[in-house]
Amino acid sequence: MMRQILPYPLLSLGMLILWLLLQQSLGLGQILLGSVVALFAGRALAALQPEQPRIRRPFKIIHLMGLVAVDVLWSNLAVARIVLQGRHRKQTAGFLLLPLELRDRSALAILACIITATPGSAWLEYDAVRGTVLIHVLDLVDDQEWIDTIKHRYERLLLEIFQ
Amino acid sequence: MNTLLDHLVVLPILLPLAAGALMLMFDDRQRVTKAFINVFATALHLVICVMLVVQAANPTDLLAASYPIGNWPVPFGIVLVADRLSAMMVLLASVLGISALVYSLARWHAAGPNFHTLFQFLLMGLNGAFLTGDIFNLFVFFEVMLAASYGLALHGLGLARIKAGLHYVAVNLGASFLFLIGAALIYGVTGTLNMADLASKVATIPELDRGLLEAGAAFLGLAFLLKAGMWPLGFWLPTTYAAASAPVAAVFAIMTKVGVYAVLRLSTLAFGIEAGASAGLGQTVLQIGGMATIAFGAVGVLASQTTARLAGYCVLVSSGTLLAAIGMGNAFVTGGALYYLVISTLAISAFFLIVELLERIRIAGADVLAITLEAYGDDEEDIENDEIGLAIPGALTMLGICFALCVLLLAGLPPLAGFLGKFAIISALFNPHGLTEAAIITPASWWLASLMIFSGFAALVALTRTGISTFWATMSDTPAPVRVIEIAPILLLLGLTVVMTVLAGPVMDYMYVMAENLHSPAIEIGNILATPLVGEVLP
Amino acid sequence: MSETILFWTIMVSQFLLAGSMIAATSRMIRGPRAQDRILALDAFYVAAMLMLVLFGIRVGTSVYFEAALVIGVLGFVSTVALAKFLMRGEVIE
Amino acid sequence: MTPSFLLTFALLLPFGAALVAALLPQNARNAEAWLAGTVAVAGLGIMIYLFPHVAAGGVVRHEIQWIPALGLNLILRIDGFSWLFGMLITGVGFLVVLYARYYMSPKDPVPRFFAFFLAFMGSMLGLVLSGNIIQLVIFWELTSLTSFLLIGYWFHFAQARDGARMALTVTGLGGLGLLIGMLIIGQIVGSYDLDVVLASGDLIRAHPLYLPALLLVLLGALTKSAQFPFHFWLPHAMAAPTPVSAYLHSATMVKAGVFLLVRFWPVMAGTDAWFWIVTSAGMATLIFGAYAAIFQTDLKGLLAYSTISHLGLITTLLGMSTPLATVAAIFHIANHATFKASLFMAAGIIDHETGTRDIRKLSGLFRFMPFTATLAMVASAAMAGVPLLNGFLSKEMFFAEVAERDANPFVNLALPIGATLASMFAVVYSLRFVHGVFFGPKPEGLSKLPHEPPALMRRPIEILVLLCLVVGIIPGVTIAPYLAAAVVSVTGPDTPYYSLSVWHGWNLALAMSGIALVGGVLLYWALYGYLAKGVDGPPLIHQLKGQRIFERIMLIITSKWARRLEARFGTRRLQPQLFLLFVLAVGLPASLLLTRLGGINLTFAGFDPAFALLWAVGIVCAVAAAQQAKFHRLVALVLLGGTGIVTCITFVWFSAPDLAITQLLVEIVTTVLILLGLRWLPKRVEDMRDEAQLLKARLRRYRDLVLAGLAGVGMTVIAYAVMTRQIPSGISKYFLENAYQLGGGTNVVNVMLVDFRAFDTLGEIAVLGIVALTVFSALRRFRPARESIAKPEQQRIQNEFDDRAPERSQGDTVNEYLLIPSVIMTWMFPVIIVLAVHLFLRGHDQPGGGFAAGIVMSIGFILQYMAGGTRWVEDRLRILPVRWIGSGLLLALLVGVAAQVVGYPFMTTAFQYVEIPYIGRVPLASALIFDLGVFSLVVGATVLILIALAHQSVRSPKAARNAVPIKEAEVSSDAPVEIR
Amino acid sequence: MTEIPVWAAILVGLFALIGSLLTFIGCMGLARFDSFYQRIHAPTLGTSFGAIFVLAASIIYFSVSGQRLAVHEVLIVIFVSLTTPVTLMLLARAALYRDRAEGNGNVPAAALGKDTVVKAADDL
Amino acid sequence: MELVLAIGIGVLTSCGVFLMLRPRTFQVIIGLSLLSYAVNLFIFSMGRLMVGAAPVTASGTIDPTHFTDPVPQALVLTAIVIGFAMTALFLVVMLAARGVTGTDHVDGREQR
Ligand code: NA
Ligand code: NA
Repeated sequence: MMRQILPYPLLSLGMLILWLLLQQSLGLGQILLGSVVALFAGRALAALQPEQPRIRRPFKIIHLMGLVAVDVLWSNLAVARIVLQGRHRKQTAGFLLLPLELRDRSALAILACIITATPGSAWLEYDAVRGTVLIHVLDLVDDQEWIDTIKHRYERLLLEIFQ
Repeated sequence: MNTLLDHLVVLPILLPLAAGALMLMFDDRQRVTKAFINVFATALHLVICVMLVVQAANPTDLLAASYPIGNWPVPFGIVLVADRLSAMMVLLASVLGISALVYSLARWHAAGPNFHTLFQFLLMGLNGAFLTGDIFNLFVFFEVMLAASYGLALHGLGLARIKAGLHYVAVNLGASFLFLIGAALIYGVTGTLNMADLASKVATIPELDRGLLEAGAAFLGLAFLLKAGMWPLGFWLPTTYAAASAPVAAVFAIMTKVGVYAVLRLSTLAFGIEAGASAGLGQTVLQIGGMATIAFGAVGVLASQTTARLAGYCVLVSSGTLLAAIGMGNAFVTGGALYYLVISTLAISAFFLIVELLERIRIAGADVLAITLEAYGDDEEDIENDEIGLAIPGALTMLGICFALCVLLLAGLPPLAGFLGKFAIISALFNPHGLTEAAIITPASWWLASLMIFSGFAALVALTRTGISTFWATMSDTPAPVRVIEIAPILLLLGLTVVMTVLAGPVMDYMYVMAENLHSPAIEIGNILATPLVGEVLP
Repeated sequence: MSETILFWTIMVSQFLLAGSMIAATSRMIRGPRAQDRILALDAFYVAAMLMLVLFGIRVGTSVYFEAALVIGVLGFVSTVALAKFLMRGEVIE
Repeated sequence: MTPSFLLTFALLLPFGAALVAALLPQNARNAEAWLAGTVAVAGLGIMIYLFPHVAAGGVVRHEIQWIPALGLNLILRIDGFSWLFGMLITGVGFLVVLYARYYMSPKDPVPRFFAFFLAFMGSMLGLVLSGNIIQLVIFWELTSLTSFLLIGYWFHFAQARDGARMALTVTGLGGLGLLIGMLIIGQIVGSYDLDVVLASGDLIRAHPLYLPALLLVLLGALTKSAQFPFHFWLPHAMAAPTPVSAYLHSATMVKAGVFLLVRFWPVMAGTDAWFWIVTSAGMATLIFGAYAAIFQTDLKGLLAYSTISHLGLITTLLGMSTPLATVAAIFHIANHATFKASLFMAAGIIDHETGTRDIRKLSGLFRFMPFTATLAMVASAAMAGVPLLNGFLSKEMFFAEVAERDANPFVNLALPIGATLASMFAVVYSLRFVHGVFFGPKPEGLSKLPHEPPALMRRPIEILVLLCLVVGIIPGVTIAPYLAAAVVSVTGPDTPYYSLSVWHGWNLALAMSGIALVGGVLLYWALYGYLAKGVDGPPLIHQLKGQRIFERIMLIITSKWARRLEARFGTRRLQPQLFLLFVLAVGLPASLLLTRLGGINLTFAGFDPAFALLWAVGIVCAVAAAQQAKFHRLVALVLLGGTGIVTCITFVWFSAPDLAITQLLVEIVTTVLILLGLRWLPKRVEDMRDEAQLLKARLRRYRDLVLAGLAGVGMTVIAYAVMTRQIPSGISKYFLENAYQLGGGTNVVNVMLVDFRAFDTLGEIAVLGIVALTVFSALRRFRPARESIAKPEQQRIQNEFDDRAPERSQGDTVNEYLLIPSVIMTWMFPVIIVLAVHLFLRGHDQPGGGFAAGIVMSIGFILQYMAGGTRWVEDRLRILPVRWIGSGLLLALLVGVAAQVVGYPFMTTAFQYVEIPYIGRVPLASALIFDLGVFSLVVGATVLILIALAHQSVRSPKAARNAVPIKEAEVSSDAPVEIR
Repeated sequence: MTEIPVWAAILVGLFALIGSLLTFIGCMGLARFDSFYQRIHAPTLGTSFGAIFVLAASIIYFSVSGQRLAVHEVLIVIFVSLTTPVTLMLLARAALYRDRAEGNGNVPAAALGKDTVVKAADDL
Repeated sequence: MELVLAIGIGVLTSCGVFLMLRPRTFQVIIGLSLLSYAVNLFIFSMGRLMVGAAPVTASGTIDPTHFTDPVPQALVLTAIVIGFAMTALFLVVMLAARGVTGTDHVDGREQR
């Protein structure tokens, strides 16, 4: 019953927050209206029957976000420097094949977003059979360093959150 | 506003919209239901239009019955205006509509989805264009009309229709841009979109801005003239009309008249005698363009290899005649032209319906599908075999008579109204101040009169050629598979022209009053600007 | 004072964003491959979005926010469609 | 029984009877004949009854109101002259009916014959009884039309068809000329009333427009009367059944031309122009017709040319402009009618009884049909102008008139000689007719044995011949009073004395008669040998085949030239059409602006470098898009996006947030839309044109560039001029001031859309809905180009790759490709819905609204289609776009109609602030419901358009396989979702 | 424009400048880098901290001038960082496919064999 | 500002007109889009340009001179929607024509 009304509680909560942010109001009316809209949006998503992500430790997400934010900031500066160096710079860009343990699609999606949103690295191709991902790195000096960063900083956390 | 009569002006727009929208709620397989709704709505529509004409003809009423949409004051809101002219045009559209619709029920309505809906939307667009008193709203209704016409022109698909449709759409899109530019420019200079308001402002526009205003009018005019098929803007027309299915072409007969109507409306309202320095704007263009159109149309009539194309060129001749006549800027000429407008529209519409039946006679016995197959390449026509109505005996004779009547009407030969229309125009050209007043005949009048005669002769030559080869040279033993519901609409249209011949006196009087009102629009402008509202705006 | 600061900083910022758009346009035109152009269009969208946000600050009103939001939420749809077209030869299979 | 009533009755009777005749059964020969005969007799009776009223120059007139505003009322008017014609029409008509009863074969469809015949009779009567010159033209053209139908009666013969068409073309053309002529006369006189016109002779002749009017009237008269050079149609009209010829070419149709000349003689004759044109046309026709008649081998051909010649005689007389000549003309009109009708009938009997009309095959018929032969001989004698027959009398008068001395020596000599010569020829052809047919050896090779016709069939000829005789012998008793009445009504009360007696003493006219008779006999004798050879057609002018020249001219003008002109001044190609449109769009406004634009003051106030830079980008994108559109479609599309964004920023820059949002959303949808279409546009084919063609194409490109440049300059100038001019005091203030108070919203643009100008919006959403339906209809039977039927190259390769790899299955590549992105795209679905609701609800007060929300919503759907594919989405969502469209329209409509129900105009909105607990004051506007309709329609229409396109991909393999059009049922079985 | 305190103005201006500059640098990279796979990193400057700084400027400005917290700009940050990767991933993978298909040697081969050579979609 | 926009409108018009005169249907559709931008901007410009004066009023009485003219904006909105519809229509007709004629020439056959 509850699952029918509220198939994705977390999502619906997110939608309510989205609604309130859009209205820039915390009035009771808006909360009520937003709840209705959020419920409806949740039902709509349910119609599409996406895979249900099982989130075990939601609070780790905040940890992850903080981590990512810091990394992205540094990456911004690094890439900006590379751009400004222009053609004098030595070519260091390269591809990287990364084996992953992560299998949950939602988790993979988040990881892909993180890697791609981070300046200097881009998620290119995921091989579902072998569980490997091809990544392009702008400043690829040490392969292993990248692999470690991704596997230890992000994948581990994501595994904790989702599995 | 508590009776239906109070809302009469808006009904010709609402009814088709409601009917069209309602039909969307039905599955496309429920064609009979849709056909029923369509026939019912169109018949009701006809009644409404007759009432509208009666109301507009009533001399005790105001010259124009104006209707403030949304109860907003003129010139801020959109106002609908039903004067004699618009009422007449709306009625004409509905007559064409009902006859084409009945005709289509024999087979064409099944040639593709959504025919009935598009048909109602076309009526809505036409009526809106005739009734609106607002320039931008006119654009919107033009687009409604055009959008529906694109769909209907493609109805049945096939190579010829698609090729013609591409040109039709492209050219009309170009014209729509010009319309927008013109309307916007006029707004930019005058600050108004209401036609009556515009008319009242034209005379007092600052001299500095007059050029811009007139340029705006020129853009609008071009858009209208393209719809009217004026040479050299009308080359798309014969092809498109010839390719369209018969009932669609029959309704299209009035679409060019929308362009003519708009030209007449704006040129008399905004650029009539009261327009100060802009009075008579564009008359030379109309005269020359109109005459060139007649000449080109007549040449095309002679050059046409198929009857459908010939009919398309007849449309051009009719348009050219009207444009040139309007370009004369004389109420008498306009009066005659208005009579001619009605007659030629009815005749052309009937002719488009006949053309298809003629084709059927030519290859009598052969299934119509085979004909279309041949004409339109390898395309299959999925017209289902649910033809309605009975094949009639003596169909050939009936068709022959109908065809002969069409020849008379299109060539402007006596005794039918086609002759009277041309006579009325030429007589007014020769006697611009009335028959008893002496006047010098201008060269333009000479040219126009000669061209009208020439075009009539061309039509006579070409149509006799067609008629002889259809009715006399081919002797088919198999009776033509013509149905009552195909002949009946033709008879209705032609019958109306006969009625208009017999009652030419009163009809002509109606037209002259209409023309008189058009050429001295001050009262009508005043009436529109003073359109009363209902009480206060709703709480 | 604050008005002057804002005026100049926003102006320069907008100028920079316009410069970003020029850079993106140059890539759009130079290509060489379709993917480069689509990538440039995406960057173009982002610069445009930020331009709108700055414009909101400049005139002190948030009525333009939704326009920026629409780019932020939906701008990717057209580039996604383009990218998918490149990969698969059609947008919806 | 007032005369005016009788007149009306006489006119209506034939037309009414024609309708009845048409409805009788096919084989009702007797009934038809009775009907037609009764009508003719009734007409004749009425005419006779009316004679006293017209006898002494009297006029009976009856006016029926028709179109008073145009000066066109139906006026029936009879005077002595029209009475004479009335007699001929009804009298000869009756005889022809009688004759036709026996002539027409039972196989012929008689209802058509008698219906046309009666209609023709009515038209002819209408013509002569017209008291309004426009009405006269109307009946004039009616005679052309009905005679066309009569001539083409046996339309299975090509000759009949051609003859009918030629007759109609020539006489129809003349009729149109006549119309203009009459209009000019009406303009001169100020009335179309015949009586007024007849009283204005001096005015007309003195008017500067006299000459054109004359020429046009003569064009009508001369074509109708088959005068040189318009004579050629008449012989070919002989393809008609003989009763028709007997009627049309003796008493009626061709006589209409001379009727007109006589009718307008009082007002138009007497000038040099009249004299020269009419007389020379008449004289030429007289001689030419007679000459040509001699050499005809077809009996009816001979009679036809003879008719032409006699009409020439009448025309010549009228041309001379003297009252006495006119008397002679009127007299000859009547005489010719009698003898020529009888001769045609005789020829018909011969044809009927022998099966041929060829003089060469006929001979010695006297012994088989002595009665008929005798009658024909008497009539021929009248035709030849033998004394004691009516033809002699009028010919004598003719000779007397031409013999009158004239000031011009040429005329003085030419007229008498010509007249005598023609008369001599007349004797020759009359002799040939009589001698060739009735005398000589027995005919050979006839299909049947000839004998006398039924007595009743001969009766008409007997009556006519009798008339020839009595008029010829005792003219004073028989014809004189009637002729006098006719003459007076034309030449007026002051008509000089004329004598109708047979003997006028020895005079020049008699001498000429004598010369003609004797010379004719001698000439026949001299020509006998040549004629016996049976060469058809006159020597010397044999090559001059009027018909062939006519057909040739018609072919050249109406077909060859017309086609060439159509191609020269028209086009069926799109590019020239658009080019012309843009030329006019540049030229016309420019012509109005060039000298009157007024000052343009350059201002750089508020210049912003960022904005300028922005537009530099926009311009570069646009130009690059234009340049790339031919060979790099995708690139053009991307660049178009760049321009779109710049436009969108411009809207924001100048305070139009709603526009920016809408523009942006439409931009996104358009990109997807065009991409969906791009899949069906195969690669460009290589240019196969040669150097010259390429050069031409390049020149065209430069030309277009110039035009495009001018268009751009024009738009720049106009836009700049308006932007820098004073704002006019317009309607906008009202909307700003009242949007909140009266419309209940602070977003003025939205209030305009859903309230002030909601009617526009209603139309606009209708357009969107219509287009969606059209797109759907067009795509339901969509036939992709052959090269695009197969799956795109990429998919083929990727599938192949999947197939080759052992652990992969087809589709893995795409699944992997979308694996991660589709997660995010799916999760965006609820976000987009929330955004749509947000935009919708705030629309009335803030930027947004139903349209924007609708597009956002549909983008949400499309995104899912992109992420999961058609089947994936349609397994999960049930979208009925057509219903969305329908309900959107109905909803919007209902809001409008609701106002009407409570007595307000359509679309009057209502709004109220409602206090809702916990939420506060909320505006509830009916306009919001309207906006909901907009939303629903936009979602439906956009989704329908895009999905209908997307469905082609699902469909196409099947289409390629079966090559049959996809029917409805297949579409729905194909896809779980119903796309309507 | 509402008057706001100078400290806020400086902060807003600075953030706006930094954000724009980052975006600008990103687009510079887009224009300057040699290969597509390098260019793909460039726009992320704008979508990450370029956007964050500009939007932060906006948040500060409106919060200070409107006397209430205006944080809806956060939404843009969230959605941009969520959606840009989608585009980039799809685009990069498409580029990879095309490069492999054309045999451009600078990209790692697909896990299994080589795609056949095809013409580019640029020719459309 | 006015000058920049006016030139922009002019260039877009030029490109649009030029493309509409080209023989390939795809060129025409891109031309239609460009022309439609130009026309929309033109309509918009007829209300004159004002920065930071969006016609979103307060809920009390207002001074209309502080807001830009809303009328052209309403017109442009209608024009955008109709323009979108027509683009879709033209696209489909163009595809249909390409299918049945076998060429993307606007006349349905290659011109020589
Ligand atoms: Na990245
Ligand atoms: Na496999």
